[in-house]
Amino acid sequence: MVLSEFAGVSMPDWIDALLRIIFIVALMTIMAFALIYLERKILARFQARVGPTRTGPIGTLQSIADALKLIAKEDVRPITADRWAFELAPYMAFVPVFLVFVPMPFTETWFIRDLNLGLLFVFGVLGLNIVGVVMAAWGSDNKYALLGGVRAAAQAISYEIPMLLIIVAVVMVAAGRLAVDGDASAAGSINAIVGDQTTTPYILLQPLGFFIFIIGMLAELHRPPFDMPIAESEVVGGYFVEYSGMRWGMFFLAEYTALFLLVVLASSLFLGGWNWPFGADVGLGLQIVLTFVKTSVLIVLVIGSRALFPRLRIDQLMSFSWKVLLPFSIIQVIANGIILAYGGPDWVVGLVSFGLLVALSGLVYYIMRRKQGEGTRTVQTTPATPRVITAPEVTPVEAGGD
Amino acid sequence: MEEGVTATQVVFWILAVVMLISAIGVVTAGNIVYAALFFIASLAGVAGIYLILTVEFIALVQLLIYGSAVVILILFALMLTRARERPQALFGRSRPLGIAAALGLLAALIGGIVATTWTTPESSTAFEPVGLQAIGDAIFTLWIVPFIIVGVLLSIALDGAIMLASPDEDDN
Amino acid sequence: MTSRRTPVASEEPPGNEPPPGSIAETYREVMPLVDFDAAMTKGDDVALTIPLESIHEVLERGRDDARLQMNLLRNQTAVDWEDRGLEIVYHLYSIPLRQAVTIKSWLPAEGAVVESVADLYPMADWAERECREMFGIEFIGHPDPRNLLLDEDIDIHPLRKSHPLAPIEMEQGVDVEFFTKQYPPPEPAEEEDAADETAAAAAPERKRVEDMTEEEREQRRAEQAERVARARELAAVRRAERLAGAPPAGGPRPEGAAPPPPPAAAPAAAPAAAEVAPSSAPVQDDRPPAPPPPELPTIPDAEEDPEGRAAAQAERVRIGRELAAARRAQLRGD
Amino acid sequence: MVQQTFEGEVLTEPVVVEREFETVDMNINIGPQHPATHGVFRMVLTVDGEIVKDAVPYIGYMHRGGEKLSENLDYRGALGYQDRTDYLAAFNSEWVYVNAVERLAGIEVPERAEYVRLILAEFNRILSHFMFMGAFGTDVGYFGTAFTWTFKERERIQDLFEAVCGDRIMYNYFRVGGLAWEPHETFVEDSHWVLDQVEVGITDVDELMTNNEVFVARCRDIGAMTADEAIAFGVTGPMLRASGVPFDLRVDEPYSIYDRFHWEIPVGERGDVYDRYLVRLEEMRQSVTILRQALDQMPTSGPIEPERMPARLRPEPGEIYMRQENPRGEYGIYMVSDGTDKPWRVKMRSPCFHNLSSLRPQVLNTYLADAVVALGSIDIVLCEVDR
Repeated sequence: MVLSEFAGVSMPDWIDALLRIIFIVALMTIMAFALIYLERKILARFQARVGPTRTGPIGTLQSIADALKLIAKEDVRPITADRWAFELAPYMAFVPVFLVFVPMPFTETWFIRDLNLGLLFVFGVLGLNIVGVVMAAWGSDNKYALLGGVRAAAQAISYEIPMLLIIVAVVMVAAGRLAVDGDASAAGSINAIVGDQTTTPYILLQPLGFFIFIIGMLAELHRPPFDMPIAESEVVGGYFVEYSGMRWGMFFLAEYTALFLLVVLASSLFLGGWNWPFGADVGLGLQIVLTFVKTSVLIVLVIGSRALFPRLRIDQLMSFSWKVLLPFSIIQVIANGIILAYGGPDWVVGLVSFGLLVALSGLVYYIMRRKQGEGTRTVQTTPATPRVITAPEVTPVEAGGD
Repeated sequence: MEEGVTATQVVFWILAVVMLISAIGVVTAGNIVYAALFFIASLAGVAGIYLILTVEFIALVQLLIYGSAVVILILFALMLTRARERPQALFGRSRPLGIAAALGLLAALIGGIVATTWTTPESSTAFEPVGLQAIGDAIFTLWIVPFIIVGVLLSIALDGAIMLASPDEDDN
Repeated sequence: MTSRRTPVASEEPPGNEPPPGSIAETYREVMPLVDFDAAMTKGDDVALTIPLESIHEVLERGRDDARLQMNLLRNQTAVDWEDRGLEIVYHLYSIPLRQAVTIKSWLPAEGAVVESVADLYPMADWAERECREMFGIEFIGHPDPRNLLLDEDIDIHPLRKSHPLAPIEMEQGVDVEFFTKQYPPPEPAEEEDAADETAAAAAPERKRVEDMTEEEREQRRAEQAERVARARELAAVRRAERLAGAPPAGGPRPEGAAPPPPPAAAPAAAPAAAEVAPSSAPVQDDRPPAPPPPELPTIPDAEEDPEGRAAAQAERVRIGRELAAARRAQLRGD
Repeated sequence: MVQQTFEGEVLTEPVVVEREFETVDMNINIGPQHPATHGVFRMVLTVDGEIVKDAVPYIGYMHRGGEKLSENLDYRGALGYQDRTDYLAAFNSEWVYVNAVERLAGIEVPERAEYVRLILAEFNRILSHFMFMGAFGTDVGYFGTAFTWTFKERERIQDLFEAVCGDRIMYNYFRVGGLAWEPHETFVEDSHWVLDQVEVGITDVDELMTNNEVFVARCRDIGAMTADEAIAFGVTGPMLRASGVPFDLRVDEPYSIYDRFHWEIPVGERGDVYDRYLVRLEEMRQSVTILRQALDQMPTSGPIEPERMPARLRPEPGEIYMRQENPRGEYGIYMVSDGTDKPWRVKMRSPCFHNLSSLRPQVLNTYLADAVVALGSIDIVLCEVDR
């Protein structure tokens, strides 16, 4: 039996794996509860209101109250729904998201498994999430769900490709820096990438990468401005419209867990995770705090985008991915390739990437301005010239008007 | 060297059974969408087999490409055309012909397996894991030509798809 | 409802001719063949009454002619003048020339048929559909003559005067008696008018509360208290009757007709300064007692005999209408 | 007493046969119960994938026979129905009805009452446009941000209304000939304070939505209507002005004391959803300028109802088509009197009814999401559509 060591106690291999799985599930549910509460509070702040305050001291027990409500609710299944697809969908959407937790580095030594192919594993498994969504859409035999499911599938595929290409660009940069005597196979693991960011976080080397990764993440999570699949004003809740009770809770939990994990991934890939300002020699406690500070910054950004952005239409969403994000990420990969192949220094990579980012945002701004019309105000105002009405010239009347 | 059944063999047999069942499911499922879901299960099984052979890269790529992209496109197409349950295809006139062809293929496969002499690796444990760097070098140095040919092929296929999908002038 | 004198705008005294140079002249100039009967409406608009067959032509020329340019058909409706037939009304407005006109025309009461203008103004599509279901006017050439606001297979035309409110509600099973008894609807117009005018004329100048002297205010407060007490006592009497189930004072009230006016509570406008009638005497209802309510056929269940059910419903509606007409005639005293 | 049930009543729901198309077209039912319909309105869309092939609107769910009931009440009694037709701009609707009766009966409205009416009506216009901003924001996709921001401002205006007439939505404050009672003493100061808050609110909404890339992408060139098309459908109000026609009843056919103020009419260019939004936004600002001028010019004291008012109003026979500029368009009352104390015929010309009839051409061959946005941009109030 291969003894492996978990928190200082050596035990048989499979018990160790079991413990880690239990740890994943526990931490994820707690994190999801916290995120649900935080989202409602932060969203309330954006909308000039207070958010939940009744349950618990300042509403802190709100998500527990939600969970209890969901458990108490009856799991309704429409008669015409396809039994197996309808019931298995939440698990199919729920499990891959938990698997993504495995290669996530929280401190230098705290992670479930430092997989050599961490990044590829994350996206390989995350892809299965969409199967669950489509099963739910098709299973619940409801027009709105069908539309929501089709939109979700189209959106997932079209935003996964730019994200993967950007990850390739990041790994290229990491491989360049991590290559020890010609073997850069360590660059695949997320922890190694974080380890490399002691001095310069990758956001300086790949600003375009960060930008496209955040957009891809928003699309992957169906969060505004990409929440067309669950647009409440058109398809009224999209693929989980027929779910209720704990089944719906599972979709909800999966969504928030995916949000947390992808944000941790973004902060470790681009903001240096546990490593950036203080390096690796500082205590584990500070590293954990660092990770969570960066994660919460990004979470506020994601929640803010929910409050401040309307919803993109499905064809605009697709054309934005295929016509704008994809070309730019390909150019980014090629640029990285050329610079790194000819041994260019790191700041050149950063500069080129920053240039591409400026070009991208300029293009988006130009498209908006052209669409909006010449000036922002296409509405001129003509002075109100009433028809000839011989109205007495009114002097402001002081007292005793009658 | 038959010393005890190792863990990998147990996992292998489980996966093999799962794949077999889902493969049969793909063929015999009445509902087309069930067939697609069984298809996903069998592909995941293949990825599992790769994992047992400790070639994670190919396993993850298999999961990524087949598991999420290809099958989703199939489901995408199924949902849009709202394919209803049409079991006729299973019980059509050519059913016996189909069974005969399947059995013939099975016989050929078993014959091939029995005839070849498998070179048993020296140690019974798996080979040493192949690093990412090795794969990268191999693709871009040793097998660069097929890689480019495949790239060209795929882009042609992409253009063909665009031509088919784009609404031709007369109907919009 | 009570019948009334029914003069109408278009029969205005001749003095109501629109001023020279108004839009009536331009219309007569553009379409000399059509005889326009012009009149001024209250809102200083010009109302042209034209024969029925020239509606489509007048509206089309009105829209296309450079001098008129009536491009906005702002409103299209109809008015039911009972015995003198239906009047269909088009309000037009010209946005470039800032001038408005009302085109009206007379239709027979039964079997009214008009040529649809939906092809000229798409706006008329919905307006005419509503007009059709509310008044029963048939529009020839309307693209989609379905019901708009009411159900598909409903065949009553609510806005016709012949469609009285109470019997239909009674036919739908609403206990009109219960509602009318509790909240007496406004009194019938005729008898009240004379009494009111004299009262209003004779009532002393209504003084504002501020500039009343102290003892006047005191007296006003006493009157109010007295009136409130009497009203409360009356309500108690009414409740006692209803609980006991005995017919209220003044004989059983016919269903669907207006019950007698409330007891002599002073009209709100001018509290009668004269002595207040002792409240204990029962209220006198000097109106002719109404005929006893007929027993209405009960509506059998839909399953047993559907045609019996339809017949019963038709019967109830007929009785209701007949009864309303009888009561109206009685109230009018002829 | 046996309470008779409504067994006579047979509810026949218009049955839409949902044909199981062999092809991909689906019948999506944006039904009476749907967040996008702002009320009880049903639209059956035949959808091919995401493209809307056909749209069949169904109205009449809120039809209460307001016109028939008004014919059975005396002139003052039917005022209550006007609040309930356009409940987002009740003052404007009341004003039209009251003006119609005054014109028929030839009653002169005192100066101060005219000013108070105009001020309350313009406040109601701002209130109604704020409601549009909030509801439209939710349609386009703001998850409630636009809604809560605009309702913050609406609360302030509604508090002012509550102080003046005791109610927030169904005011019932105008009377034939003037007002029900004097507005409270600090009416002018409160109005000025509310106007300052409203100006801040308008700039908030402007900054949130106008230059937002996604908002522009979702609203530009959606449901575009040319000027002639709009006029042909009888569209009036902000939707018509957005198509480039400067037709505003306060200017073209001035009523009451609008000719004493100087303001500007916003006129759009392309007549699409974005222009309608811009026109309504600009209109709110113009209403603020009108209100400022009106509050300054308002006489501080004076009667609010004519001295001699007959107990029972009986205008001599005649007819009038009184129309005024409501936030949604031209709201007209065609009233025919026959000398008795009850109007012979009351026709309410509702702007939403005709604006809604122009929905179908806007929605054909667009995306499902655009159909919802186009419906939202018409700013319909179903009670007014069905009367």
